Amino acid sequence: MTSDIVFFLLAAISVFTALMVVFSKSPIYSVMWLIACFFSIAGHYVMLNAQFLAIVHIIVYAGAIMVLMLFTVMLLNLNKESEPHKSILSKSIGIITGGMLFLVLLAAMRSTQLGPYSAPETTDVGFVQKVGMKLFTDYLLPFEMTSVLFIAAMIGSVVLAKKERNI
Amino acid sequence: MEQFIQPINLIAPSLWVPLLPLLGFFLLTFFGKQLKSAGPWIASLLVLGSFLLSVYLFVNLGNKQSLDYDVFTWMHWGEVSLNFGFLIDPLSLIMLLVITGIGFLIHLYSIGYMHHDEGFVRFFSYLNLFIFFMLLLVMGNSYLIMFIGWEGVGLCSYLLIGFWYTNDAYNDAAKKAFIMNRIGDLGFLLGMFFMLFYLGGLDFATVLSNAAEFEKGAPLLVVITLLLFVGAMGKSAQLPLYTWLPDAMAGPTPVSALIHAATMVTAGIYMIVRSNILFSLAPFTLEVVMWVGVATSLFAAIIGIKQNDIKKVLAYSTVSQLGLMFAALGLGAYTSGMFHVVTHAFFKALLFLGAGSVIHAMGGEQDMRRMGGLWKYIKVTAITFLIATLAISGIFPFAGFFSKDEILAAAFHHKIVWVLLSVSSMITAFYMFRLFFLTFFTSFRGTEEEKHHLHESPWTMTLPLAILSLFAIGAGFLGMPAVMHMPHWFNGFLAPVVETSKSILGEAHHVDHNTEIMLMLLATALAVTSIVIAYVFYVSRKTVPEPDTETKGLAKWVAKKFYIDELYNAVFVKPMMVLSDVFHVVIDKLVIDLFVNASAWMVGFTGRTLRLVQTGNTGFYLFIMVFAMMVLLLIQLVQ
Amino acid sequence: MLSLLLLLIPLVFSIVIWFTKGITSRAAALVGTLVQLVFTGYAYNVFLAEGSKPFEYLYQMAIKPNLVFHFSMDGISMLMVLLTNLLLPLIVLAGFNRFTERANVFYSLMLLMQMALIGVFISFDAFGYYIFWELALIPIYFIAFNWGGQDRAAVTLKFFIYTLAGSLLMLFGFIYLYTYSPQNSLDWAVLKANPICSCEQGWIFWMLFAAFAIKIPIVPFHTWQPDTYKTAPTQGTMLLSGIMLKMGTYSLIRWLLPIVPDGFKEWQSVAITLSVVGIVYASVIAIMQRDLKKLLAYSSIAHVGLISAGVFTMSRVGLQGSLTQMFAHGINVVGLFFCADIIMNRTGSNQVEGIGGIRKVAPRFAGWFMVIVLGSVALPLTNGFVGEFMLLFSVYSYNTWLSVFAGLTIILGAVYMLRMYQKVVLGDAIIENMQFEDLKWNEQLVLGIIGVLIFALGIYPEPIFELIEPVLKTLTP
Amino acid sequence: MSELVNTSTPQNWYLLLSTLLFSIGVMGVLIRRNAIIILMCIELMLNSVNLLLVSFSAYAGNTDGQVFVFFIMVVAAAEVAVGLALLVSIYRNLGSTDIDVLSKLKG
Repeated sequence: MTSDIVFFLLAAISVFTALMVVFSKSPIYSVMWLIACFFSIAGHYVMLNAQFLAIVHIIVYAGAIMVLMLFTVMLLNLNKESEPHKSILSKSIGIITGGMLFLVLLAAMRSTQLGPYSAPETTDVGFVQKVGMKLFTDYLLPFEMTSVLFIAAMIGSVVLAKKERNI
Repeated sequence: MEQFIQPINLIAPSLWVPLLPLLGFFLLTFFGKQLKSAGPWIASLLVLGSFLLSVYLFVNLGNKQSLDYDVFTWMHWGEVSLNFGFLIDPLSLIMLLVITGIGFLIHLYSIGYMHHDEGFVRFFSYLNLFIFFMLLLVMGNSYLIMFIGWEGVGLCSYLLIGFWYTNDAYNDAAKKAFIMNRIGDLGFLLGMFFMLFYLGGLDFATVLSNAAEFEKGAPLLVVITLLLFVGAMGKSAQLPLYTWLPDAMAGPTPVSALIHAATMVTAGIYMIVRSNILFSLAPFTLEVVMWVGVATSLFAAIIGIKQNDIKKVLAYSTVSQLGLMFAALGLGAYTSGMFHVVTHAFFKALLFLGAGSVIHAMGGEQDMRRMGGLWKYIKVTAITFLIATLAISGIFPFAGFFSKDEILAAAFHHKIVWVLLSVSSMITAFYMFRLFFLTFFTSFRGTEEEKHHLHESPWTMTLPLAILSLFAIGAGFLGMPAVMHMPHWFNGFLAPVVETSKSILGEAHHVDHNTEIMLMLLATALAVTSIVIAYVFYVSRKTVPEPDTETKGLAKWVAKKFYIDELYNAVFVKPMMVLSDVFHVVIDKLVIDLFVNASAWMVGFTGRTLRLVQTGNTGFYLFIMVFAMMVLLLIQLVQ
Repeated sequence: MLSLLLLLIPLVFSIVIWFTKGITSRAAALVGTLVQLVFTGYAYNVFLAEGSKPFEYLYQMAIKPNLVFHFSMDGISMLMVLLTNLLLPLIVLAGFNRFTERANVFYSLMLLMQMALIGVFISFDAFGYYIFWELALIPIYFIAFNWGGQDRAAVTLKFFIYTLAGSLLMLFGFIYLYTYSPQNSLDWAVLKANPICSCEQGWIFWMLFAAFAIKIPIVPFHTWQPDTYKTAPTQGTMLLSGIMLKMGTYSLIRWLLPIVPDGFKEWQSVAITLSVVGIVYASVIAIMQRDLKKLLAYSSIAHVGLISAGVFTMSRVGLQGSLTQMFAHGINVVGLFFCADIIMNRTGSNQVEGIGGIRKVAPRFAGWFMVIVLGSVALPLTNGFVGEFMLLFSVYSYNTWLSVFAGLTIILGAVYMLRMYQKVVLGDAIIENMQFEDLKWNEQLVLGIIGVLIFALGIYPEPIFELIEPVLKTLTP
Repeated sequence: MSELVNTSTPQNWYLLLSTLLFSIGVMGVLIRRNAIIILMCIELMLNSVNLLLVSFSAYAGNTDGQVFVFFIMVVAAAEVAVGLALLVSIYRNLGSTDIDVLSKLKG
C-alpha cells in the first residue's frame, strides 16, 4: 500500500512539474521545473528497483543536460519573457491535438494485452552488476559505438557553436 | 522414282562440283594479288573441272539412276529437321551441264573481255561465287537448299551488276535487282512455310510425295504454287517484277550473258519443273503461269522493238523468251519449257557474247544508231551473231526452231494463247533482225576514231563464240519433233521427272502430223516475213532510229517502256519514302514522344504543386507531424 | 562455383584497370576480357561435359526477407554468357587505335558492365537478377554520359529514366510474386513450379513485360533508343545493342514465359502484333534515316521485333529461332556499329549521304562491311538467315497474315541496308581529297573474326542448337 | 528488499503516467515557440518513454530494457549537445530562437 501511495505522490509531482514546464512563461522557470520533473522520474526508477539507472539519470539529465540548458538560456539572455505569444487559436489547437493524442494513446493502451509475465525469479534486474554484465557482454559493440557517437556530437557542437570568422 | 538406286561412289564427285568454284572464289578473294594474272585462269579451270565432273556424273548416272543424299543437318527443332543435302537427277544433270559448260565458256570469254579492267580478279571471284550458288540451286535436294542458291545468285547478280561501283546508276540498278528479287523471295519463303507446315518437310521427296495425296485443285496447293510462282516471277523477270532485268544490263556483258540470260533467270523455270507435281495438281496456278507468261512474252517483245541499246534489246528479248517458257510450263509442257531453257541458254549466251564482242570492238559504245556495217570488220562475231539471231527467230534447223515449235504446238489447242505466242515470236524475229541489220549492215555511223579502233576480239573471246554457235545450231536436234520420226532424246531423258505430272494432267493434246507440219511452216513463214520486213526497213531503206528526243506518240510510250518504272516509282518508292519520314517525324517524335514527355511533365507538375505545402513554418511542420502520428495510430487501432 | 568466377574475373579486372593509366588501361582491358573469354571456353567445355552442376552457387544474403543470390547455368545462360564474353574482347579491341580520355575509367566501367551482364544471365533468383539488371544500367549510363556526343545530358537522362521506370514496374511484379510464392522465395525454379492464379498473371505479365519491352525495345517503347545509340560512344553503343538489348529478349524467355505462362498466353496476340508492327514500322523509318547510327538503331529495332515476336509464339521453333537470332544479331550489330564507327572516325561525318567512294580507297573495309551487311539482311548461309527463317516460320505457324507483314523485313531490310551501303561505300567520293585509310590491324582482326563467325554460324548453327534444345524442351509444351 | 520493489502497483498505471507525460511533451512542442522549450519538451517525451521501458523491464524481469534506456540517455545527451549548439548558432544569426522565424525552408 505504501508503495502505491509513493507512486501516486511521485506521479502527481511528475505531471504537475511537466505541466509547469510547458506553461511557465520564463525559460529559466521551465528549466527548473524540468529538473524537478526529472527528479521525480528518478524516484520512479528507484521504485522500480532500477538503482543504476536512477543514479545515471540524475547525473546525466539533472547534472549535465539541464545545466547545459541553463547555461544556454542564460548565455542567450532568454531569461526574460521575450517570447511573443502564439494566438489563442493556435494554442488551443495545440492543446486539443495533444489531448487527442493522449486519448488515442489511452485507447491504444486499453487495447494492449499486458503480460502475463512469469513472476521474475530475481529482483536484481536493475542492479549495477546485472546491467554491467549485459552492457559489457551482449551490448559491447553498441556500447563502444556510443563513444564514437559522443565524439561526433562533441565535435559537431563545437563546430556549430564556434563563431564563424571568415564570412 | 523408287526404281532409282543410290550409286554411293558418285557422292564425292558430286560434292566437288559446287566446291570447286567456291574454292576458286576464296582463292581469288584472299590471294588475288599474289596470283596475279593466273587467277582468272585458275577460276576458269576450276569451272572446267566442275564441268568435267558434271559430264562424269551425267555419263554414270544417266536417267535411270539418281543421287539423293544429306550432308549434314542444318536446322532442326522438335521433330522437324532440315538437312543440307543434294539431289542429282536428270533435271539437275541437264542444268549442271548447262551451267558449268556455258559458265566455263563465259569465264574463258571474260579473260579476253575484262582484261583491261582494274577489277579483273574480283570479277572472276564473283563469277565463281555465282557458279557455286547456281550449282547449289540446282543440286539442292530441298526447297531450302534451292533457296540458298536462289538468294545467293541474287547476291552475285547484285555484286556483278554493280561491278563498276563508282557509277551510281549502276549501283541503283544492282540494288533494284536485289530488292525486286527479294520481293519474289518473300513469296518463295512463304511458300516454303506452307510446305513445311502442311506437307511435313521441305525436301523434294517428302513434299512431292505428300502433295500427291491431295486431290487436284486443292486450295492449299494452289496457294503454295502461287507463292512459289511469285518467287519465280522475281527471279525470272516476269510481269510485274521484270523491270530489274533490263536495268541489270549495267553489268559487264559476260555477266549479262551468264546470269541474266543463260542461267540465273531460268531458275524460276527450273523450280517449277522441279515441283511439277505441285503445279499439275493446281490447275488454277498453271492458268496463271500461262497467262503471265504470255503477257510478259508479248509485252517485252513490243518494248524490244523500240530499244536502241544493243544490250537492252537483248534484255527485253530475254524477258520475252522467259515469258514463252512460262507459257509452256503453264500449258503443262514442262519438258518443252525446259528444252527451250537449254536452247535459249546457248543462243542467248551467244547473242550476248556477240554483243559483248561488238561493244569491245566499238570501245564501249552500246547504241546501235552509232554502229552499222560492222560485218566486214568483225567477221567471226558477225557470223556467230547471225547464227544466234536465226536461232532465236526460229528458223530451221537452228536450235530455237525446235524448242519454240514444240511450245507453239503445245499451245495449239488453246487458240488465243497460240495466236499471241505466234505474234510474239514474229515480233521477236523482227526486232532481232532489226538489231542485226542495224549493227552489221549498211555503213558505219560512228566517229572516225571509233572506226579506226574496230578490231576482231582475241581468241579467248571468239572461241567461246564458235563453240556456242555450234550448240546454237545443233542443240535443237536433241529434241526432234515427232513428225521427223526421230527419237525425242530430251523428253525421254527428262521423262522420269515429269511422269507423275503426265498422269495427273492426262495425255497431252497431240496435234496430228499434218497439222504439226503446217504449224512449222506457218511459224517459219511468219519469221521469214518479219525478217523481210526488217530487211526492207533497215537495209533497203537504210532507216536509222530517230534520236530519243524526236520519238512521239505511241512510239514514245514503247520506247519509254510504257513508263512502268516511273509508275512503280510513283506508286511504291515515293510513298514509302514519304511514309518513312512521316513515321519518323510525326509518330516517333510527335505522338510517342508526346506521351513520354507528358509523363515527365506530369512529374514536374506534381513537384511544383506539392512544393507549396512546404511553407517553411516549423510549427506547422510539427503540428502536421503530430497529427499524422495520431492518424496512423488511429488507423492501427481501428483495424 | 564456376559461375562465381565468371563474375569475379571481370570485377577484379575492372578494379585493377581503375588504377592503370592510358595505354596500359586498354591493354589491361583486353587482357582481362581475353582471360574471361578463355575461362568461358573452359566453362563451356565443363558445361558440355557435366551439365549445369559445377555452376550452382547459392548465397543467402538475408533470411527474412528471403534474399538469395542464386547463380546457375543452363544452355540459354551459357549461350548468352558466351555471346557476352565473345563480344567484349572485340569491343575492347575495336577501340584500340583510338584515344580515349580517362581510359582507365572507361574500360573499368566496361568490365563492370560485363560483370553485371553476366550476372543477369546466370542469376536464377529474381533478387540477384534484379540487382544485376539495375547494375548493368549504371556503367553504361556513365559511359554514355561522359564519353557521349551531342546532347548527351538530355539523351542519357531520358534513357536512364525510361529504363528505370520499366525496372520499377518489374520490381513491383517481383515483390508481388514474392509475397504470394509458397515459401516466400524468388527462386526461378520455385516461381516456375508454383505459378500464381491465372487471373492475376495478366497484370504481372504487364509489369515484367514493361521492363523488358523498354529494354528490347519494342515499339512503342523505343523512343529512347535511336538517340541513345547515336549519342553514346560507339563502344558503348556496341555494348548496348550487342548485349544489353539481349537482356530484354533473354528475360522474356527466362522470366516471363515460365513464370506467368497464362498471362503470356493471354496477351500473346497483343505482344506479337506489337512486335510485328514494330518490325515494319522501324524498317520503314530506317529507309530514310540520314544519320548512320540512327539508321542502324532502327534496323536493330526491326530485328529484335522479330526476335520478340518469335518468343511470343511460345513455340519451340520460335524460341529456338529467337535465341539463335539473338546470338547472330549480337555479332552482326557489333560489326555494323564498328563499321559505322570507322567511317565516322575517318570521314568525320555521321551522315548517310555525302560520303561515298570508300570502296575505291579501302576495298578490304568495303568487303568486310559487305559481309556484315549481308549477315544483317539475312542472306542464306549467314548467321542471320538461320534465326530469321525459324522466327518467320514460327510467326507463320501462329498466324499466316502476320508472317506476311513480318516477312516484309527481308525486303525492307535489303532496301535500307543496301541504300546505306550504296550511299556510304559505293559511288564516287563526294568529300574532296578524302583520306580514308584501309583497315588497321586491330580493325582487320575484329572484322575478320566477326565475318568468320557470320558464316560459321550460318552454315553450321548446330553448337547453338545443342546448347539450347534441352532447355527449350522444358520450357515449351 | 522485495517490498521495495513496486511490482504490486499495477503496470497500467505506469503506462498511464508515461502516456500522460508524453502527451504533455507533445502539447508543449505544439504550443510553445521558443526552441529551447521545445527542446525541453522533447526531453520530457524521451523520459516518458524511458519510464515505460524501465517499467516493462522491471515487470518482466529482463535487463535488456534498462540497457536500452541507457542508450537512449546517451542519444539524448548527444542530441541536446548538438541541438543547443545549433540553437546558439541560429540565435547568433537571427537574434531569436523563435521557431516561426525559421522559415527559410519554404519550398
